[in-house]
Order: sequence, then C-alpha cells, then structure tokens
Amino acid sequence: MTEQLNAWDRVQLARNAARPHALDYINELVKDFVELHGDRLFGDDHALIGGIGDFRGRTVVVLGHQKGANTRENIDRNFGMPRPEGYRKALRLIRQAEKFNLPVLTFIDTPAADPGLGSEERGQGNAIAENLIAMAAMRVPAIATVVGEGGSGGALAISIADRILMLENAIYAVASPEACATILWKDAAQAPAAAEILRITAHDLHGFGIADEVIPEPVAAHLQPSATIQRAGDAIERHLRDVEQTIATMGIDTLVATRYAKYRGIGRWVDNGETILRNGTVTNAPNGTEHVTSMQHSGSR
Amino acid sequence: MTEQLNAWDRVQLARNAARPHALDYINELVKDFVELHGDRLFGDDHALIGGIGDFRGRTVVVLGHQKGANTRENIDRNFGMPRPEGYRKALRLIRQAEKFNLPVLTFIDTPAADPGLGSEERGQGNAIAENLIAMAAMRVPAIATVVGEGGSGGALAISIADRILMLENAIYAVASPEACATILWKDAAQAPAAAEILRITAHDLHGFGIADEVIPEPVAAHLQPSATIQRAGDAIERHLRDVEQTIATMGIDTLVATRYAKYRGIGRWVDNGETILRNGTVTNAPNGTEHVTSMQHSGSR
Amino acid sequence: MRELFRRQPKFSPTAPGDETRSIPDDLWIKCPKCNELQYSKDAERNLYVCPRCGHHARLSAAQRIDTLVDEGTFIEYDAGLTQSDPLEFVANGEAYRAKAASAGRKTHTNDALVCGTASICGQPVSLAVTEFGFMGASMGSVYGEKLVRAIERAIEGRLGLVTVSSSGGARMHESMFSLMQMAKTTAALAHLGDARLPHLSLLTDPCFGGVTASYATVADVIVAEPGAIIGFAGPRVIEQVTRQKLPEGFQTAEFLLEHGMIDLVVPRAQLPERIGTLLRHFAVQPEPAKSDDADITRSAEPAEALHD
Amino acid sequence: MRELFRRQPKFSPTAPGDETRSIPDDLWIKCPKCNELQYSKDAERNLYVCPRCGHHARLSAAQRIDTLVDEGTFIEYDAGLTQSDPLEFVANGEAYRAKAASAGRKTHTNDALVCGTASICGQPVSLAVTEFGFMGASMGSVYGEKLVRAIERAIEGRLGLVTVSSSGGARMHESMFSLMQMAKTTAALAHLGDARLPHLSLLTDPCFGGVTASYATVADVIVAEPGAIIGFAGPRVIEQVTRQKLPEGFQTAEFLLEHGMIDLVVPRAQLPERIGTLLRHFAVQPEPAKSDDADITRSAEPAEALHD
Ligand SMILES: [Zn+2]
Ligand SMILES: [Zn+2]
Repeated sequence: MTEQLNAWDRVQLARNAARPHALDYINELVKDFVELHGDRLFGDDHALIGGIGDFRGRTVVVLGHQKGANTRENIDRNFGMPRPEGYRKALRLIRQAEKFNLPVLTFIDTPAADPGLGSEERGQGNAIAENLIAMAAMRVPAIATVVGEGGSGGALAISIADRILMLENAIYAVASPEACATILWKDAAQAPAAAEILRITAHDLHGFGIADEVIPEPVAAHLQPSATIQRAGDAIERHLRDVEQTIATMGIDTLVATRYAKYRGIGRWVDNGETILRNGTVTNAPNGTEHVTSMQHSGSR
Repeated sequence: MTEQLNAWDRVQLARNAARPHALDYINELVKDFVELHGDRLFGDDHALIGGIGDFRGRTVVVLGHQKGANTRENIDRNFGMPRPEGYRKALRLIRQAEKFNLPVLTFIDTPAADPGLGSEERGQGNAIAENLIAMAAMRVPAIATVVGEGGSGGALAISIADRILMLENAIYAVASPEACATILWKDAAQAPAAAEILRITAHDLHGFGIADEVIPEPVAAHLQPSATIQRAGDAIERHLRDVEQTIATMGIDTLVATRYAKYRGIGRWVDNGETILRNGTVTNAPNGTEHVTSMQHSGSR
Repeated sequence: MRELFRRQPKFSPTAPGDETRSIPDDLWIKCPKCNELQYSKDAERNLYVCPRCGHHARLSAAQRIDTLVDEGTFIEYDAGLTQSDPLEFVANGEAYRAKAASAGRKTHTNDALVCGTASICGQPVSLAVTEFGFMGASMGSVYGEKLVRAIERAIEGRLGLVTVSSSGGARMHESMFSLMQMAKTTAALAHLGDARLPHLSLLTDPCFGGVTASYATVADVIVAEPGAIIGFAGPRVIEQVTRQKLPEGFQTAEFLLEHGMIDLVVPRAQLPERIGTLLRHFAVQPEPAKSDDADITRSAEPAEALHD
Repeated sequence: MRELFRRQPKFSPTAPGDETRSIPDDLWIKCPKCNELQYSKDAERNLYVCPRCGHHARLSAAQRIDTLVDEGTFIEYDAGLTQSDPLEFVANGEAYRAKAASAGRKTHTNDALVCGTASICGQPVSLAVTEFGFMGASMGSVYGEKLVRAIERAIEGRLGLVTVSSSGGARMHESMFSLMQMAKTTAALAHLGDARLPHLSLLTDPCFGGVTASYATVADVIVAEPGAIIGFAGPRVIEQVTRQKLPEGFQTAEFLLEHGMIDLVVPRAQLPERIGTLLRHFAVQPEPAKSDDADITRSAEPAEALHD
C-alpha cells in the first residue's frame, strides 16, 4: 500500500504518535499479560516494559520499548528512550525466560537509548552490551519485531533474536537521520537526505539480509492499528512456530548456533581484492565474477 | 592464650582498630593481588573489596570486608559496612570465580550491612539475598574466615562457604550486642550481658557446629599480626586442600551437595515432642533418650 | 489493632493450647490510618482493607490463607514443630520457651510460619505464610525448617511455591541459629530454581531484616500489598544511624516498585486472581513419570489439618 | 596533536600505500593539557605521557602495540581486509571509498582495527588495537570481522584476548552493517567465555558509542588509562539533549571507576606488568591435546608482518 513512499516519508510514519506502540501489540496479542517491573538494582524504567503472558497458546516473555501517545505519557515514558535500568530489567526477564524455557518476543520502537547524565553514570554502555551477549547466547527462541523506530544501540539491545521482522513502515538505523545529517552536513535539516542515503527502511534491511521479513501494513499502521497488529501477530506466530520446529527436530544447540552464524555473518568487506558477502548470499566481485565465500568460521562452536 | 576471656572481652578484641583487617591478610597471603573494582551497575564500594591473586600456588578470588585503621580510613571504608554495590561487586567476582574455576576466599569483618537511605533505595536486602543463593550454589570451593567482627546479614552475605573458620577472638552474631541489649533491655549499655547470652564467640560457634575450626591467636591478633595471619593462612590452606581433595575424588557435585547439606542441617527444633539436632550430631531428647534424627531431606538434590 | 481482627478462622491451625475464642460479630474496628469505623463482619468481607482510605490491615496467618487460597483447599504440614531453645535463653527473667508458649496460645500456631499445600485460582501450590503475631514473625529454626520443607514439598510435588512474608527481624533468642536460617532457606531455593519451579513472593506489612535479605527477595516474581512497609533496616534504625528524617513514603511498597525492587503492587482483593494467573503462566508440566500424581492433595501424608 | 606523535614505529603495520615518513628527532611536542614542551624523542621514552601533568596522549595503533607488548612478538593478521562499501556511500561529494583510502594512507592501516598475536610480559595473547586516526576508529564491517577473527584466534590457540579500544562512534558510511558489528563482536565473546578464556579490555581516550556498548565493556577485567574520556553518549550530545553543563571530571576513567564501571585505572607505564599479571592469574592451562601448540607464534600462517 505504501510502496511508493520514500525513506523520509517512512520515518514520519514510523514516528507517528498515533501509530500502535508496544503495549498496543501486547494488549491485543498477549492474553493475561502481567507486566513485571524493576531491575532489582536501581529502578523501574517506563520506557522499556516487560512481562509474561499467553501468546496464541504458549507462555512467552515480552519486552518492548514504550512510547507515549501524548506529551504527558511521553514524559513518563522518557519518549521511549530506555535508561540502564530498562535494559537491566530486560536482562532479568531474559534470564527468567531461559529459566522457564519461554520464548522471548520483543517489540522495537525507540529513537535511541537515553543520553542523560544519570544514564551515563549508571553505565548505559555496559547495560546495552550485557544484553547483547545474553541474547546472543540465550537458550530460548526469540522473535524481534521492529514496529516503529529502530534507533541505534538503544534498539539493538533488545533485538538480538532468531528472527527480525519489520513492519513495512518501520525503520532501523545506526543513527537518527537528524544525527547523521548533523555529522555529514553539520545541518540537521538535511535529515531527509540522510534518511535516504542510510538505507534504513524495512525493504532496505530485508535486502541486506538483516531483516527476515517485511510485514505489509494494510494502510499506514496508525490508520488500521488492529489489522496491522493482527498481521504482525500472524507473522510472529509463523516464525515462532518455525523456530520451535527447529528446536524440536535439531535441538536448542542448533538454534543458538544458527543465531550466532547469522550475526557472525553480517558485514561486507574486501579481502585480497575480492568482495566478500557473508550470510551465504551471492555478490559481485570487483573482477566481475559472482562468488560465494565459504563461511569457514560461521557457527564454528 | 586468651581462653579465659569473656564474650565482651572478645568483642573488644574483635573490634580493636589495630587488629589486622582483610587487606592485611590479603597482602601477606595473596601474591600479586590485583584488586578489582566496581559492580558494573552503580558504584565501587570501599567497604567490600575483592580481587584476584595467587594463594600458595593457585589463583584465587578474594573477597573481604575492609575496615579502616583510623577515622579518615574508616570514613572512606564506611566503617566496614558494605552498601548494595559492595555485595553486587562480590557477586560479580563470584561469577568470575566460577567462570574460571577459581576457589573463593573470604575475610569477614563488618559491624553490619550499611543501614543508610541510599542502601535501602538500592535494595540492600535483595543484594544480600542474591549473594546467599549464588554462594550456596557456586561450583567452586570457598573458605570463609571470620577475622574480626561477623555482623549479622552483612557478614553472612559473603560467608556462605564449604568451611567457616574463626579467629579465636573473632565474633559472629545475629545482631550486635548493643542492638540486642536495646531490644531486650531497652539499654545499649547492657551490651556485655547481651554478648554473653548471645553465644557469639568462636568457641560457641564451633560448639554449635557452625564454625568448622577455631584458629588460635598467638596472643591477641593485633599484638602479633604477622604470626596470626600466617596461622590463618595455614588453616585456610589446609581446609582448601581438603576441599580440593573432595572435588578430585568425588567431584564438584558432591562438594556443592555437601555444602548444601551443611546449611540445610543448621537449626534446632522439637518435633512431636522430641529434640531434633541436625548436623548429624547427637542431643538429648526431652524424654531422656539420646538419638540422632535421620536427615532424610539433606542433600536431596 | 491486630488483636481486634482476630476471629475464628475458616482454617484453624493447630496450636499447643488449642483454645478457641469466640468474637462477637458486632465489634467495631477502627482504621489506624483514617480512623474509619466498621463492623468486624464488614471488615472481614472487605478483607480487612479500609473502604475509605484503602489501608491494608495486617492479617493473621489464618486470615491470610482464608483470603488467598481456594476455599477448603489448604492442608497444613509440619504443624508440630516447636522451639528447642538451644541457648537456654533467658532475658529479664523471661525464658524463651515461656515467651514462645505464650505467643503460641495467642496465635494458635507453634511458631511464626504456617506451611501447607493449597490451590490458588485452581493452581496447586506449596504455601508458606508468616504469623506476625508470633514474636513478630522472627525467623528462627522452626520457621527455617518449615520453609525448607515447604520448598522440598514443592519440588517433590512439582508445585509452585508461594511465600507470604512479614517479619520484624531475627529471632534474637536463637542467635546464630536464627541468622543461619537466611542461608538455609535461600540455599533451598536454588534447588527449586534448578527444578524450574516458580517462587512467587508476597511481601506484606511490615517486612524487615533477615527475611527481606534472604528467601523473600529471591523470587521469580515479587508482589507487595499497597502501602506495606518493606525494607532491610528498620526506619528507626536508619533514622538513628543517619540522623536524617526519612522522606514521606520511604520503604513503602510503591517506593520499592519505583526503585525496581518488586514486580507488582496488588490490592488484596486482586491477589488470588493475579497470583493464579502468574502460576498458570509459569506452570511447568508435571514430569512424565509423575504426571498422574499431579493432584497434590493425595501425594503425601498431611499433618493434622482442619477444615471448617 | 596526534599527527605530531606519528613516527616510524618498530612494528609497522602494512598499509595500502606503504609510504613511510621520516620524522626528525628534535621535533617539539606540546602537552594539550598543560602546554609543557618536550622533544619527540623524550616523548617516546615517556610513552607520550606528559612528565609534568601526567596527561596520556592518544597513541596510534602502532605506538600502542610498541608500548604494550613484548618487543618483537607482535604478528599481524588479516591486514588485507578493506571496505566493501555496501551502500555505495557518497556524502558532500566525497565517496566512502576515497575517504577510507585517504585515512589508510594517513595511518598506514587498512581500517580502524589492527589485530594479531603477541606476548605481554611473557603471556601469549590475541590482540586487537584500534587506530583512532582511521575515521575516528568507527566500527564498520572490517573492524567487526577482524575482531571476531581475533576472538576465534584466541579460542583456537587457547589465548587470552586483549582489546585496546578508542572510538568516536559508528561508521555512518556502513549504516546498519556498522550497528550490527556490535552484535557480531559481542556474540563472539560468548564463545570466548564458554572456552573459559579471559578478555581484558583496555579503554583509552576517547571511547564512545557502539564500542562502549558492545565488546569493550563485556570483559572479565576492564582497565582504563588515567584521564581517558569514556562514555556511551558523547559529551556534546548530552549537553545538547539535557541542556545541562557536564560536571567536572564527567566521563573520565576515574569517574567510571568511582561509578563501578571499570576495574582499574592504570598509568601507561604500568600497563604491561599489570595486564601480564592478570593474564597469568587467569591463565587457563592449554587443553591436553593441544599443549604442545602453546607457542602461538608458530600455530598458524601469519599475514605479512614486519619487525624492525
Ligand atoms: Zn482507612
Ligand atoms: Zn601536561
């Protein structure tokens, strides 16, 4: 429906305040959801929520960035920018998921990790990093869905998963278009150009092999939230079943090794003059011959 | 040398500012000690120190409460009263010990866990509790030595171990004699009487089967610190070798099960009119017949 | 205040004296927070929550069990355990044994923890509930042993564990045996965790000292009642040591929630449904070999139990 | 300032151009903190630490390696990896490829990370060192791949891993491929941990963004140089967002130590001894089957390496 939109159009849609946020997905898709609070260390972060509930017949642990629908809510939610205690709550719930062998579903929607003084004091970097390693090694299935704004490390911190799904108008970027424009052109107003050049749309990410599926929005999500959420739920369920099938037939070790191989394989570089594309797909070498590089190191565990 | 001292005398000795503190033991017993700092969450607690070094030919992780020798030091060390970040640093280093299969040595010397506002805000109770469960289940040997004041939960939090050793003039109590006197007689000045009634000396604890060995002090420790420290080192080494022997012959699972059985067995109660003494020792039942209760639940893992 | 709430509970724990007192239905009960008056009968119907200000009054173990579990499902275990007095403790001319016996007569329990099995919203659980009226629910050897047996009962029966805790601190009269119950009970929870069984901990007013620094905060989900005062060090100790006045709302359940220490603050009336839902989410299927033993009420010999 | 420090290192990493510049010995170097002047020769002898105020100047990868490892032990690997430019990135009329090539000529490296094996105080290690002069040591695909290979080299050779990091942030020009290197490198460390091999992370000035939020803070021991500025968000971003002036000493190594985020602050001159001691403590005995391969300098085909 929105195929003709440019990157900046999609940035606007991804940020639309009326767009369904994590709790909208959770309330519609997760039965008897109980939100669980706190990192048991310092605080309870309202920008990163988590809990437990029933997703289509199985108990799951759910994590999500939560933006507000209005200013008052956004202040309470810190505009969806988690502080270290948010990531540490997520880590606690990931450990709980592992303990009880529950799949993890995450809903990604954040402009960035909080850049405040308190967050620095309490180790924002450490908190994100601990989540990355925990999710990379967790022995339960995980499906991450980018439902709005996938902002840099703040988004990455709860999106290490066996599948990364993206809503059609969601974005996922190494830096906000505004920040990128400031760096490249010393001018935040160049954000639309930066959005284009950064290749941050769902279709771009799918093309790069980073997103596993683009979930089409009936129209833009905020115009038909319920239909969008159900489509997302169907996609999540389909991928979760697929991952559960992998565990049933090949075991959890295979799943964890496959997850690692995926991340191990991300990146493109040239070695001895040849373009190497990991992920097992094909690229065009500078000398004009197509080739696939062997993945001798991938999944070497 | 100090056998004729009463409990209050020993409390005074245990608290003597000149008595060797944790770092004195570490510096004399642990070669190439590197102090490691921080809980990676909030702060670095100077009242609970930790690090890694060489104890008589093997790498060990060391933890200890650290009091100061004077007022300036005591302010820096918070009088040896750890805050939650101290216990969380300890937990981090315990995990590190497990990761690298290193024994844990702890030196106990604290009046109590810090009772300040900040410590409450950051979950003093949670922090201590997390250490208790981690140390109960840790898959490495641990020797705890009470070198001075073993103050309540603040001491317990780093003293779950395969062996608990006590210096002859060390004490270990559920509450300080002053606090106990305040509760019992509304009068902190009754502390000497409380010290007596609470049975907090090394010999008492050994008699109860809670301390595994009383390490004699040549004279009071602060008069011959080096000789005292070496004696403690010898006792620690002897027990550590013994525990290592258990692992070598029976495996680490047996060690962890034995540690659990020890704590599982602590407590005395009456069931159906009969006095039951856990710990495998004998007691006198009210009906006048001696008996040992079977420990059907101990080490049931 | 607490005394006024006492009544003949539907579940009656066994006690040394086994005396029963009849309490008239038309007794007035005054809310300690807002002074609202209500009939004891109304108070019971309101679960001892003040209809005006929402103050959650303290409950006896029996009242707690009545308000939490499915009616008629509680079976008590280990009711016969009592104190052994290893220190032969006497202070101010009062012997520990005498003090405990008196507390037992008052509360109709042998010690500060009542344990058993029950179901909550249909979910079978191993349950441990403190009796604050018994020496401030201080954790001594009996408390520790009964709790560990409740944990073992959970593991053997593949049950979730629900603990309901309030406590004033350590059982001074048992000295180090009391302190060591922190280690003993928490260590047992490691086995519950290995068995992948959930521990849901409900903290109620007031909860301090060794209990909050041991098993009660080592839980998969920690729930507290609104307004409950919970902490490690007691407010008076903190004020004494720091010479600071404590801020308004310090150490309340809501304060702990904000500081990330607990998962949920749940009003008393919603506790069964909420805990039942959590138990259902965490429910681990019985191990294949034991699947026919899932009806826990038949799985072991209960201690004496009384239903109304 | 950094440019002034450049010299012909004892270890010379291979670079595209392979041009060498000779720097006169009598060049003056000014301390950016206290303006103290010293001869470049003296500066080298002082490890580029100001003798007056102790300021630790930034080092090139080559200088870092020279000041950290046992002389003549460094062997570089994977020097041939360069950028693939998956986005065909052009901004302000400047192509990513051209920018990288220019950085390569300037720094004598092909990207912002130099990897290899070496020994530190006799302890063999797999080593990864950032080159801040190469596009601010931003983490792109080459950086990530080289680091993961260094981790794999550690696992294969049963070596400790030492990373030395400074970074200005993400490699914008590789967009999401850059962000994903955070996940890739950190995930690889899970395997190092499973192999019970230590990761010692040295943070140097300046260290920000994705690097501090990934592999560099997932370490068994984190060390920083005195005065190094380290954080997640850059000081300017924080001031912009919060409209607050940052307190004195914010985000310094000493600040991080106080806030529990790092283990040690170690002056440059003491780094080899301290890291060597830590490696010795953590040293895991080679696995029995591999114990004869412990001499890592012979265990695989090194890439081109130059010693002086
Ligand atoms: Zn009221
Ligand atoms: Zn200077």
